[in-house]
This record gives sequence, structure tokens and C-alpha cells, in this order.
Amino acid sequence: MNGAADVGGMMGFGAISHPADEPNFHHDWERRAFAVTLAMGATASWTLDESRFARETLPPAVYYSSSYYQIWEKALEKLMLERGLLTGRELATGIVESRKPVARTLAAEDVDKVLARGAPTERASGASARFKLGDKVRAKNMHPFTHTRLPRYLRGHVGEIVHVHGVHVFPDSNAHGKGEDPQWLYAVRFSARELWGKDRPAGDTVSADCWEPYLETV
Amino acid sequence: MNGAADVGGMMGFGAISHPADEPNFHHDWERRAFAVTLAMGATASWTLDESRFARETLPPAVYYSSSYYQIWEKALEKLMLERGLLTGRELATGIVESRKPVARTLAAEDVDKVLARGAPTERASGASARFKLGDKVRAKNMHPFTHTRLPRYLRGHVGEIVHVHGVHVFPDSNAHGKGEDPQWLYAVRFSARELWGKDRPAGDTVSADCWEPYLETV
Amino acid sequence: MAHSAEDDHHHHHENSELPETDLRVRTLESLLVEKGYVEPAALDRLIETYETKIGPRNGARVVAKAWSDAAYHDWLMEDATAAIASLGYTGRQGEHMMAVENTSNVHNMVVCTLCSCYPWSVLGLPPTWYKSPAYRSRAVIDPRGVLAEFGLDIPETTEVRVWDSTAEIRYLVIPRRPQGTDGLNEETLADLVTRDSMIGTGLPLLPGTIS
Amino acid sequence: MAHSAEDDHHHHHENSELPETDLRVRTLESLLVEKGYVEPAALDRLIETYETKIGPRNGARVVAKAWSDAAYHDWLMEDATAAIASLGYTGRQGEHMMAVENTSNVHNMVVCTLCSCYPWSVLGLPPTWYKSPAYRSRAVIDPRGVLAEFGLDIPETTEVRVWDSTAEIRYLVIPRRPQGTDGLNEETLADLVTRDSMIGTGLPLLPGTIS
Repeated sequence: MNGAADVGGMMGFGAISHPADEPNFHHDWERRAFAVTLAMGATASWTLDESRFARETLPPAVYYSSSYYQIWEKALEKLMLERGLLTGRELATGIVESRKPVARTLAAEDVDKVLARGAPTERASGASARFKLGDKVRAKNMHPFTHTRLPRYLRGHVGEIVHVHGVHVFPDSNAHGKGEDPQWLYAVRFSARELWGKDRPAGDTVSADCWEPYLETV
Repeated sequence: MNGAADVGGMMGFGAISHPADEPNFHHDWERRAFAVTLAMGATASWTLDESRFARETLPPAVYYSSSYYQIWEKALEKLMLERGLLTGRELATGIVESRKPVARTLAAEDVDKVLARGAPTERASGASARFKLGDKVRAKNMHPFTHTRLPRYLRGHVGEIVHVHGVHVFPDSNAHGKGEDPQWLYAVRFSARELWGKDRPAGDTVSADCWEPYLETV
Repeated sequence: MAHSAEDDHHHHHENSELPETDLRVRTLESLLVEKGYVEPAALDRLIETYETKIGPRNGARVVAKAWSDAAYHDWLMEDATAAIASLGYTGRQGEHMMAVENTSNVHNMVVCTLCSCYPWSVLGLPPTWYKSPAYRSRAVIDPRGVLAEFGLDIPETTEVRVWDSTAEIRYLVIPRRPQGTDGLNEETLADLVTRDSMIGTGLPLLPGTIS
Repeated sequence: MAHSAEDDHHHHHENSELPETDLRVRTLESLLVEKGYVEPAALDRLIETYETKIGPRNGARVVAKAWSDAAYHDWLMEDATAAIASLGYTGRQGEHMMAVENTSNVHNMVVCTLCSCYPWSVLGLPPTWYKSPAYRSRAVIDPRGVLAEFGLDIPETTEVRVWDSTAEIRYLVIPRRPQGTDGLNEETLADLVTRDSMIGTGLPLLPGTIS
């Protein structure tokens, strides 16, 4: 979707505030929001891509006026409300009224193991790759209302395959309960002039990782 | 600029609330903000295009969480602060400390005449038009950090000239104190499929008014 | 997609600022009056004009005349600025007009994606929804979805033509004359022409549906 | 462009919500604990891990080894996931790694325009600025402007290569080894490798600038 999260090339956000020694968390609630989000992720109640869609569908007024952990927290509420794991009244009162089960919970003694394992998205490849290193490809001009990881600023533009990453879970499918549908994934390099016009520096480039269904031959 | 105001094709704003019988103004401050903005516009302290730039440079968090007259009011403050017609302290205290003159003020008895006259932007044409009815043109892929009236969603796309509007003040120049620099203006029609991809209805189109410097031959 | 939680949040945001905005606007106005930049009677006159004088009745008369008078219709389609000015509707936010006409095959719809450009001289001030990011963002990418929300189901065989008012040209949609209106005079026809039908998000009323 | 007034406004917005957010998060956590969805000790362990164990020192050791050991360097450039895992850095948000190397002609810089993808396993949690719309929006359209704000003046003859982390591949920038570091051991070299130098928004420290 062309949501608030898709900010590449947008203007008006001002200077970048980058203090030298910043703690990981600025408030205790950030620690808790972070940990609760990870722990709920471990219950397998939604996929990574579903959680990204929950964040990017926050209305722009909310998204841009929220700090990042506020975005996480709001999306977490939304995911749980959607799945009936939480009710609005429970959130309002703090009193538990339902206990719909989750598939699993993360135990303290499993944290290290679970983090070390992570969640690899590479899958065994079935079909052979349509593109190879050095191929020129065009990012499709597509505007789905559903989740996609092809940013708006790349659409319609021609780049070159600079790396073949293997076959990975396809977010456009996995974000909507339609399965992993793994697809070939490529790093595609675009010249800054192709993306932003002729007054950009000649040699500069932007690369992005694009699944095969995002690309077409030129 | 690719600012918050340039929302064509963006998603996530939700349903359109359209009550049947809505007053022109919902609060008395909206009436006042409206009138003050028009009256200050009549002092000729800035151009229409400068006022649009003041609005579109509001940070996205502010722009999207403000109602339309709040946007007008915030931009009006900004325009006046930038020009030294108002100071932050005056706004905070409500006490006048400076009286930098303005070119003219709008008298009550002139309101009808001034509104009836409006502010036409058509100018005598010098150069002949580069494009004619039926020409295929491409909207340039340009991303200036300054004011432009070529929306992002049109850039890079091919359309057809469907009307020649004459020569009009060029906002990209006039928004930045660089004069009116009048340019030929055209209505350009783009097919929905060209703009948004192949799953759009075949016959649907979007037309926009584009100044000649926005366009290139295909 | 459920919007209620976020909408609440948004409204909370906006409304929490309102008392602050009210105070700010009153402060600003009094400063500008005291500085001599604005004249209070001029402010009142501006508000009065758009609250009582300039509104969609102007546009409705243009449309009714175009429905009734073939020569006027042709002039309007050829030079809308002059044809509309001939009825006395001129000036601010209507300096340069273009009329776009609905037919059995074409439905027109107007938006300003970049701000809120709107033909004040014939329609008055724009409604809140016209200025909302929701309308502005969706009108160009999903006009049929927007029209459906407004209750208009446009047949697949009808082309939807969206006009994005990116310059100082202002667009007036000339809706199709409803059936069963033969012989009605211009004033009666004008009663059928709604504001939304001249933006393209509505249709004219049918005779008999108004008192 | 002056941003102060709007920045104030923005901060006002954000901060006015903080007490509300604090309460909301505490309510949410207690509900989830009581429902048995999350275990308090697991939450503490997650926080402890990223506050004390996993941070940019991991990545610094990777870079220092690549600077010191040509075979490791080549392995890292060929298969970063395996080469980094050999040092014990694996797992969440580092499942699939790619190393991109700065040279005299190329400067690399990493961003995630769509969210905040970042190589946790080697750099820990991303700094606030990395997740900010300001950085995410500007890094791809004006990387040199961003780099200038971070104090890096990149010569015109150097190509700036921005990597937008749109998938689950995580990018680690291998900065150029500073001059005057011959003979330094890996631990001392790692002290020179800053977090920002591995994102591409900084350069390694020079020997002698650290105690």
C-alpha cells in the first residue's frame, strides 16, 4: 500500500536529530513496549509481514506524530484486537475478560535460543530465477491496496540486478494470510538520476531488495 | 517539493466523512482564520504561490493532524514571522511590539470589488506554445526541494494534451520571489492504467494542468 | 480495514488542539487589527459574503441555463469563464473556468490533490470533505471507490474522468439533465442541481423529490 | 527553511501523549501477563539482552577481523551470513547478512525507508534517528545532504551507494581501515569502529583519538 510508512523521497521532515550518546530506550515504557512486542511475536499469532501491515495502515496523522515504539504499541493493540486476543474494554479497564489461547508462549529460559535462531526467510528454491546478475529490470508501476515492500519511489524505474539473494518468503502474500509463496529476491541498483532526475550526482545509486514479482524485463 | 500536501494516490486516510448539511464554518475561529488569511493576502505581502509553499512545508505530523483552517492559520503565522510582520513574542503575549508597514490594506468598502476582480493568472503570451492538442507528452521525473505543482503521482508518466489554457504565472518561480515567469499551461490527460497499473478500469483517466516546463516530448 | 480506533485517536489529536487554536486565532486577529494590517469590518464583510452571497446556487443557475439554452451550453463548453461571467459570477477562485460535461459515456469528477482548489465563484467555499486528505488522496487512484461511498454506482462502460485542479483553472461539472424535466423553467431546474453534482460526487435531484 | 516552530509543535504533540502512552503500555503488559500470553521473566530477559549483550561491539569485531585477515575479509564479502556467524553473531534481524565495503571510490550507506530494518545481531537496536522519517525519507533522495549533517563530506568523485533494506537482508557497511593502524591488533582496531561507521553515516575513529 502507499501508506504513511513509505517515506522514501518525501520532504518536510526537517533536520535529522542525532545526539551522540543515546540510550537504547528513552523511557521505561519503551523497554516494555519493545519486549511485549517481541514476546507477542513469539506466540505466532501473526507473521512479521502482518505486523508490518498493521503499522503501515496507521493513519498518517497517527504514524507521523508517534515515536517508533508508540507505533509498535499501537500496531500491537490493533493486531490483538483484530484477532480477538484483547478487547477494547479490557484495554480501557485493565481487567481481563477473555482468555483466547495462543499457539505458544516464550519462556525466559528459551529467550537466548529463540533470538539466536531468529526467523530466516530463505526457502528451498523450486523454480529457477528469471533474472541474473547484470540484467536490466524495471520495477513495476503497481499500487496495491495491500502490503508490498516495493517502495513508491522505485516504481516504474529501471535498474540492474547486482545480487541474487535466493528464494525468500513473499511479504505481499504472507501479510494477508495467503501463505509464504516464496519468490526469488534480488538486490537491484538504480542510478540516482533515474530515480530523482538529472540534477543528481552522476555516479550515485540506490539499491533495494526486490522480489521477482516486482520486476519486469525492460 | 514532495511535501505532506502532495497526497494523490497515498493510502491510509480512511473513509471520507461527508455529512449532508454541513455549515461553511464549524467554529467561530474558522470564520476568523478564513477572513484574516484573505485580508492578509490582500496586503500583497506574499504571493499565492508563496502561501501554498508555506502550507506544504508544514511537517507531515502537523499537516495531517491539523484541520484545513488550522493549516491556513499555521501557514499564515509562518508567512508573517518570516517577513518580520509578526514576532513570536507578540504571538505569545498578544502585545504589539512592532509595526512594519504593509503595502496596502483591504477596506470593507473594497471587499466586493476585490473579490469580484480576483487575481487572474493568465498573461500575454510571448513565446509560442511548444505543444498542441493531441500531443503525447511525458511529465518529467523531477523532484525539486522547492515549490512545484506537478504532483508526484504524475511524474514520469505519459499523457495527452487535451486543452491549451494559455500562458499563466509559473508557481515554481513565483513561490520563491523569482517573478511570475509566465509559461504555457496545458490540461494533460493520463490513463488510469498508465498512472496506477494494469488492474485499473480501461477507460478511466486523470487530467491535470501542467505548465510547459513540467513536460517533455515522448 | 477497521478505522474506528485510529479515527478516534485522530479526532482526539485534532480536538485536543481546538481550545488552543481558538485562542491563537483570536490573538492573531487582534494583533493584526492593532497593527493596522486588517480592518475588522473587512473581515466581517468577507465572512458575510461567503456565508450568505456566494454559494452553489450560482453554479446551479449556470447548469440550469446550459440545460435550457443550447447556445448558452455551447458557449459554456467553449469559453466557460465568459459564459459564467455573463451571469455575474466572476472573481476570486473562479478567474479561469472550465466546464466538463457528463454524458451517457462519461462521468467527470473534480479534486485538488495538492491543496483545496475549488470554484468559489460558482460553488462557494469547499466542504470539509473536499479538503480532506482522504478525498484528495483517493479521488485520483480510486475514483469509483470514492463515488460508491457517495452513493454513485458508475457502470463499467462509463469512463470516469478525474480533473486534478493543479493550476488556477477551476472546473465545474455539468451533470446530465434528469429525465422527466421537460418544460421546467430554469429556476425550477436549478433547484435540482446539487453542489455535489457539480463536483461530480453526486447526481442532480429528480423532479418530485424536492418540495 | 526554518523548522524550529514546527519542530516545537511536533514535540509538543508527541510529548503530550507520553503519560497516556506510559499508562497504556503498563495496562497492556499486565493484561498480557494475566492472560498468560507473555512471561514477565522473558520480557526482562529480552530487554537485558539488547541493553547489555547485543550491540555494535559485535559488528566492530567483524570489521576489525576483516581489516586484519584477508581470508576472512574475502569470506565476509562472499558470504557475510556465514562469516559473521563464525564469530557467534547470529539470529534475529541478522538471519541474512550482506557486507558492503567502502573504498576510495565508493561510500556505502544503509537505510530502511519502509520501517526500521537494521542488523540487530551485529549492531544492536537501531538509534532513534535511524527510525525517524527524516532519515528514512532523505537518505535515498539526498544522501550527500544527510551525510553532511552527520559531518561527512564525500568527494564528488566518490560514488554514494545507498542500500534500502526492503527485504530481510541486513546490510553491514565495512568502512575503510584508517591510516596509521598498521600492526594494531583486532581488539584495538575494533575500538575504532563506531556504530555509525557501520551504517555509513560515520567514519571509524583515528588511532590516538581514543584513550
